[in-house]
Amino acid sequence: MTSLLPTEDETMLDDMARGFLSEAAPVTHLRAMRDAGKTFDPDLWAQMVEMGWAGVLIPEAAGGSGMGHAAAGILARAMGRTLASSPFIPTAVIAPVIFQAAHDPRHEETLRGIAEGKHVFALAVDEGPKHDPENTKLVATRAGNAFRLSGLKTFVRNGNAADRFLVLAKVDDQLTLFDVPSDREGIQRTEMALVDSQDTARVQFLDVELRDEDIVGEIGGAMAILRPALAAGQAALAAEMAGLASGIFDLTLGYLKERKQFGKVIGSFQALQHRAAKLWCEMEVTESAVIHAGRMLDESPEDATLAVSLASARAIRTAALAVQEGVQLHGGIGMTDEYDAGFYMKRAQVGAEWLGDYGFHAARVAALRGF
Amino acid sequence: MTSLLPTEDETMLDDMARGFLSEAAPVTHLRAMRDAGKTFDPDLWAQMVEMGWAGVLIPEAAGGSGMGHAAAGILARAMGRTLASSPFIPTAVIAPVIFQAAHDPRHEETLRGIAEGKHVFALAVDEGPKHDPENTKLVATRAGNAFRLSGLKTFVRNGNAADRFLVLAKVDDQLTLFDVPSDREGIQRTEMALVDSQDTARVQFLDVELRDEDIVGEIGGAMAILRPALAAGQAALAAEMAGLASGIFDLTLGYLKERKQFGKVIGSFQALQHRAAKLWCEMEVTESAVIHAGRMLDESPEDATLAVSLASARAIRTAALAVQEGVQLHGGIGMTDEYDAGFYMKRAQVGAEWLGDYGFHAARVAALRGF
Amino acid sequence: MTDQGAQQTNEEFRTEARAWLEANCPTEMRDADNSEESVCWGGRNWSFQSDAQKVWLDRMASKGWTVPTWPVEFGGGGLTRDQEKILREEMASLGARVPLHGFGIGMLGPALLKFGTETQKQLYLPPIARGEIRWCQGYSEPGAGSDLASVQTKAETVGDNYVINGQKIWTSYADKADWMFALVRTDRDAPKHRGITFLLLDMTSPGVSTRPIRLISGRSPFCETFFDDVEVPRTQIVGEENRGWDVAKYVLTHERAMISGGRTGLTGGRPLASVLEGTSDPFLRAQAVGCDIDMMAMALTLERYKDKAKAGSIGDASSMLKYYGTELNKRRFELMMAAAGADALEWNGPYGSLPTDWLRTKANSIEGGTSEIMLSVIAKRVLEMPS
Amino acid sequence: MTDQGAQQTNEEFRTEARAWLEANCPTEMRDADNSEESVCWGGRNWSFQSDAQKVWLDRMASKGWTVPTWPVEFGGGGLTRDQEKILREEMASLGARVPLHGFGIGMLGPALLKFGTETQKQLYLPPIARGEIRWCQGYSEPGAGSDLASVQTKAETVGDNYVINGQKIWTSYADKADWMFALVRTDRDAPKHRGITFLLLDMTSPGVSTRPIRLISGRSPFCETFFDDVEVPRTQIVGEENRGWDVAKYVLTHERAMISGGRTGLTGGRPLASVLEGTSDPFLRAQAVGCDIDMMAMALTLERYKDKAKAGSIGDASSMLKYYGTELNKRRFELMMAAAGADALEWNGPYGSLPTDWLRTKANSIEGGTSEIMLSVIAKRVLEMPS
Repeated sequence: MTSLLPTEDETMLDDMARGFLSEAAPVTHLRAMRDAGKTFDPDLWAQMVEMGWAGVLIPEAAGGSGMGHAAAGILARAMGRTLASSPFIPTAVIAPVIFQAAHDPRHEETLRGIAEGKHVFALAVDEGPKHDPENTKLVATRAGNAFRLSGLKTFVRNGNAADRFLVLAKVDDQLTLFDVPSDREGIQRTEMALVDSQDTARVQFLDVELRDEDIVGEIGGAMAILRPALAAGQAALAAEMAGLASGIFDLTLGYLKERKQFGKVIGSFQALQHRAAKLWCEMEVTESAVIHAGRMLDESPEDATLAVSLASARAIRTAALAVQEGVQLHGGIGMTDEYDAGFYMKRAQVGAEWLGDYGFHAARVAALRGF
Repeated sequence: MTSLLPTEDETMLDDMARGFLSEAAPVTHLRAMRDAGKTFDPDLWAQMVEMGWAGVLIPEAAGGSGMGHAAAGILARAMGRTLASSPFIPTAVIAPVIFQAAHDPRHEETLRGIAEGKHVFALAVDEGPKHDPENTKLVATRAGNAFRLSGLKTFVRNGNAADRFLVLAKVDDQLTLFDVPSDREGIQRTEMALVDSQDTARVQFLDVELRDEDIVGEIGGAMAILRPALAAGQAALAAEMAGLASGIFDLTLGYLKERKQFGKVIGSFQALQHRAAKLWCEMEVTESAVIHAGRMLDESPEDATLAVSLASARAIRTAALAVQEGVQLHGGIGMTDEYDAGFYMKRAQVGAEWLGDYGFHAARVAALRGF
Repeated sequence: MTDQGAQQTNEEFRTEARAWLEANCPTEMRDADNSEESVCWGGRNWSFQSDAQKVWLDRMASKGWTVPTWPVEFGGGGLTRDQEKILREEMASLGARVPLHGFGIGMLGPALLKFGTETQKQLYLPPIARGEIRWCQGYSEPGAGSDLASVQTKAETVGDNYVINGQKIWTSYADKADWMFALVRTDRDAPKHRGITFLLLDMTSPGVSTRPIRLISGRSPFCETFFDDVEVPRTQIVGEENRGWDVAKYVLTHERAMISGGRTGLTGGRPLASVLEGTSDPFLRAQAVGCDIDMMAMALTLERYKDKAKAGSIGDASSMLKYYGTELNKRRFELMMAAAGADALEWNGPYGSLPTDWLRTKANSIEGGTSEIMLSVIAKRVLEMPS
Repeated sequence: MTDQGAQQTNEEFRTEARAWLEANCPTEMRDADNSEESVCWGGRNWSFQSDAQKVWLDRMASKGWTVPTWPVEFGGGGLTRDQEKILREEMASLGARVPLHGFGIGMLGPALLKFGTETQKQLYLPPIARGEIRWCQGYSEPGAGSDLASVQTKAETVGDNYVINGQKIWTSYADKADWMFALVRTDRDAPKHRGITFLLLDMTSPGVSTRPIRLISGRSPFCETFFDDVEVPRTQIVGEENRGWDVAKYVLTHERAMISGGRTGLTGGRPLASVLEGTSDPFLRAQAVGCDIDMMAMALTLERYKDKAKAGSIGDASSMLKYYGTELNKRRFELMMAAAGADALEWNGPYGSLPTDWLRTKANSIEGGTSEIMLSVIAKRVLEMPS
C-alpha cells in the first residue's frame, strides 16, 4: 500500500483546499447562513464544482477529476476544519460510487452531470434514530409495470437542496435502490431544524409512482451497490470529523496561548498543557486511521470495510473529545453563541450519528476482528 | 437509614483498628511474611480475635461482639490500608452469616468457636477463572446415607490455613453447601502462588466422604444461605479495596510532597495536582457507596444487593485507578520491589477478581436498575 | 434557633408531613418535573404558569417548607436535618415539585444567616422564603474568568451611599431578577482579596441595565449587567466593608454544592435505563451502566456531605461535589444524546428540550468555578499540595 | 550509502526475500515469539537457547538483515525503507522471529551512524549487526529521575584517558552487557546540558560493577552500575566533548520510538479477541474492542511516523509515539488480566508469564522518559505552548 504520508499532489490539493475554504467558507460563513435561515449556498458549491471537487471520484473520461478517495478525504477534512456547508459527501462521494457500482451505461450522463454541478444528491436511507440500512421498512408496492411508494425517510442530509433522492426501499421484501427526482409528484420534504444548522430533511412519500428506470442496479441488488458507497461516505465523513477536531483544536490552542488569568497565559498551566498534548496525540492517531481508510478504498476497496470502520470509530471519539475539551478550556466564552466553539460541538454531534454511530462501527470492527 | 457519617462508636473503632494495624501489620509485615514464604500469621490473627474482630458479626449472646456489617467494613477498610494479612473475610464475615442464615442450633458451637478464634474458615466456591457460584459443576454423588465428592475448587482464599471448608457442590443437580474439616480424608490442598502473596489454595477432593451432618441448611438450599453471606463478604471486600486505595493514595501523596525534580517538589506541578485531586474525588465517592452498603446490610439486608454491587463496582475501579496512578506517579522507585507500591497493585488485582469482578457487579446493577 | 420539630420523633414527623403533603400538594404539581423551565423562581415579575403553581408555593411558604431548615422567625420551617431529609423523601415519593427555586434560597440566604445583621435578616429573609423577591449574583466580570477576586467594578463612598460604576458578566437571569448580591471594589490600594465589599442592590435602581447573552444552546440564562452611577445605601453591605471576599467564598461553597446536585438535577430527568430502552448497542449500554453506578454513588455522596455540612463545615471539599457532579452530569447527557440518536439532533424534536439541556450542561463545569479551579482548590486546600 | 536494493522493483525484492526466508528460517524460529525471554540479545556471553537460534542469527547477519537499512559496509542490508517494510511483512507472514534484539541495534547504532567517526563506525557497527557485542545504556542516576541532564557521574581527564567515578541506575541488563554507552559530566562549571559527554566503555574495565534491581514483577531487567576509578580512552567519545547531550537526545528519540511499538510488542502477543474467547462479559468486551481499535490505529501511526522519520526527522513528535504506545500497552495488559481472571493471578499459572509481563508494562511509561515528561515535551516543543 502507498505510504500514509501525503503525496506531493495531495499536499498541493490540501494547501489549495484549505486556502480556498479559509477565504470562502470560514465559520463566519456558516454563522451568517444560519442567521439568515439558509442551509445551502449554491455559489459556494458552484466554486467547489469549478475546482473539480464534485468530480473527485468520477473518472476523467466521464468528465470528472478522478482524484480518488484519499483526495476526497483531504477535501472533506479541509471542509471539516472550517465547518464548510456543502452537499459534498452525498453528491460527490456517495452518488458517484453508487452509479459506478451499478455498471450501467445509462448512468454516464448522471455522472457527467454530477461532475458539472448539475445535480445535488441526497441519500434517503434512514428511517429511525439510528443508521440501519439493512433493516429498511419502507415498501415499494408493485402496481402494474410500476411501483408505488408510501412512507417516511428521515435524517436526509442535503435533502432540501437536492434535486435527486437515492431512496432505499423494499420490493417483494428485497432491498432495492431508486434514483428519484425530488419534484416527483407525491414527494414532500420538510426541513429538520438540526442543532448543526445544516441542510437536513424529513422526506414523506405519498403514493409516489416509481418506474422501472428509476431502479439503480437490480431489484434486490441495493446493498451490493450501496455498501461500497456507504463505505466511501463513511470514510469521507471520518475525514471531515478529523478535520473538525483539528479546527476546534487550533482555535483552542490559540486561545490558550493568548488568554491570561491570574496574571499568566493560561497555556502555561501544566494541567492544561497535558490535556492539550493528550488531545493532540489522539488526533495524530486518528489521522493515521483516516488516511489509511482513503488509501484502502483507492487500492483494495473490497477489503476496506475494517479500515473504514476503524477510521469512523476513531474519528467520532476524537471529535467528541476535541469539542468537549475545546468548549471547557475556553471557559465562559466557549459557551456563548457569538464564539465559534459551539458550532464545532453541534456539528460533531450530528457527524457522530450520520451513516453509523460509534457502536455501529465498533460492532463491525468486533465482527471483523473475531471478537 | 442511619446517616452515612460514622457514629461515635465507629470513629473509635476506626481509630483503634488503624492504630493497631499500623503497629502490628504495616506493609513491612506483609513483606517479611512473603520473604519468609509465609502466608498466615497466627499471632496477628489471635490478636484480632482478642479484640473481638472474629466475632464482629456474631451476637454477644453467642460469644461475639455483634458490631455488625458497618463495623466489619471499618475493620476491613483499615486492613486494606496496610494490606494486613488475615482470614478475616471468610472467617469473620462470610462464615458467621452462613451459620446464622441456616437457623440451626447445631451451629451455635461453631459460631462461638469462630468468635473465640478456634476456627479458620475458607470458602470453596470457585471452579474457574471467574466467580460464578450459580454455575457450580462439582457433584456430590449419593452413596448410601452419605455422599462422595470428587473434583477441584480453586482460588480458595485462606485455604491453606483453614481448618474448615465451606464447599459448594451439587446433590441431585441441586446446589448444596457442606461444612467440611480440612483434614477429612481425600482432601488435598496445594498453595497457589498468587501475585499478592496471600494464602490461597487449590483444593482437590479425591472421593471425599461427606455426611448428612456436613450439610449446612438443606439439600438444594445453598444459595438462600450463601447469597447473604456472599453479599456480606463482597461489602467487606469493597471496604478493604477502598482502604487499599486510600493506603496507596497516602503513600503517593506523601511522595509527591517530598520528591524533588528539576529543582521543585513534584507535588507542585499542576498536572500532578489535578490527577491527585481527581483520584481523591473518586475515593470520596466510592467511600459513600461502601459505607452505604454496610448500613444497608445492617438495616435492611434483604434489599442490600444493589448497594453491595454498587460499592463493589466502585471499589474495584477506584482501587485500580489508585494503584495505577500510584505506581506511575512514583516513577522508577514505584517499580522496585523494595518499595511498597507494588504490593498494593498486586493485592488490588486479586481483590478485583475475588467474589466477583467489575463485570459481575455491573451486570447485577444493570439488572436491578432495569437496564 | 426555634426548633419546633425537636419535640417530635422522626417517624411522627414523617407521618405528619406525608399527610400534609397528600392534602395540600395540587395534582398538577405531582409530576416530579423540576426542570429549569417548569420550576417556580418567584419574584415581583413572576408569571405563575398555573394556579396550581401559585397555590403550591403559598401553601409550602406558609409552613416554612420552601426553606425547611431556616429558623421559623425568618420564614423557615425550623426543621432538623433529619426532618428535612424526611420531607424531601416524602415529596419525592409523591412526585411533588420543588415549590420554589433560586439564588435567594440556595446562596444568599445561608450567607445572610451567617453574616447578616439582625435587621438584614428580618428585611430580606422572609421575602426570599415566600418567593417575593428574586435574586441574582453579580460576581464575574468581563475578562476575569476564573479569577473572581479581580473585581474592577468600583464603589465610591458619597455620603451614606456608594456610587457604583462598572460591568458584570454571567449574571444568571439578571434580566428577570429583582435584587442582586454583588462584589464591588471599595479599596483599590489593598491586596486583591482585601478591597472587595459584598453589597445588596435593587435592580430597579437608576443606572442599572442588563443585556442577555445568547448561549450555544440558544437560551439566554446569563446576562451582562452594567452600572452607571448607581447609588446604593451603605447599610446594604453584608459583613464588613472590604471583607466581602469572606462572604463571597461562603456563598461559593453553597453554590458549588447546589450546582453539583440540585440545579443540574442529578436525580431529576429520565433515568438512564429508560433512555436506553430503544437501543441494544452493547457499547452504549456498558457506558450507561457505568454512568448509572457513578450517579448512584454521587447521590449518596451528596447526602453524606449534607450531613457533614450540618455537623460542621465541609469547606473546600465542596469543590469535590461541584467538580464530580457537573462532570458526571455532562457524561449523562452525552449518553442520553447518543442513546436518542438522530431523534435528539433536532431542536424541539421528539425529545423536546434534550438537545438544549445537553448543551446547557456544558456550562455546569464552568459556572461557579471551573472544573480546573475546583481541582486546584482540592489539591491545594484539601490535599495540601505545595505551590 | 551503498544501496544494492535500488536496482530491484519492490515486487522483485518481495519475491526474492520470501524465497530466501522460506529457505533459511529454521522451523523453530517460525513461532512469532518475540517476547523478551525468547529473543536473542547476542553478546559475548550469550547462551543460545537452541541451535536454530544461532543458525537464524548467523544467516540473517550474513544478509545484513539484522539491521536491514544500515549501509552494507557496516554490516547492514542497505535496504530502502520500502524494502525494509516488505522484509518485515514477509517475516511476519512466515511467523519468523526477529533474529537479534538490543540497544546496539535500536539506539547506539543510529547515533553512531550520525555522530560517530569513520573509525568508530568501522569498529563498533559490524559487531552490533552480527550480535557479537551487547550494549547497555548508562543515562539515569540515583535521585535524578526524569531530570536526565542532572548527570553527576564525573569523568576527569588524566592523559589520554578519562577516569570515571560515580553511579548509574536503571541500566537495562547491565549485568549481561559487554559495553555501555554512558553520559558523564566532563565540565562541572558549564550549564547543566553543556558539560556532558557521551562515552563508550567496556563493562569488563577494572572498577565497573553492577547490582540487579528487583522489580515488582519479580524480574530484574535493570541494574545499578558503579564506577570506581574506571579508565576510558578519550577516543571513545561520540560527538564532541561536553556536547554529549545532543547525542543523548538523538538516542532518546530512537528509544522512545522503540519502546512505543517495538520492545513492548504492540503487535506481538496474543490478540485481544482470542484472550476474550472464554468470557461473555459485555463490559470487558466493550473495552477490549475499544482497545483493539486504538491498537490498530496506533500500529498505522507507527508506520506513518517511520515513513516520516525516513523522509526527514520527526523530532519531538516521537514523544507522542512513546506516550501513546506505552499507555495503550498498559491498557491492553490490564484487559488481558481481567479477561483471564483468577487464572492470571498465579505466577507461572495457566497464562505463563502474563502476570509478570503485566507488571513489566507498568515500567513502559516510566523508562526512557515518563508519560508526564512526554506530554510536557509535546506541549512545549510540538504545540509550542508557553512556559
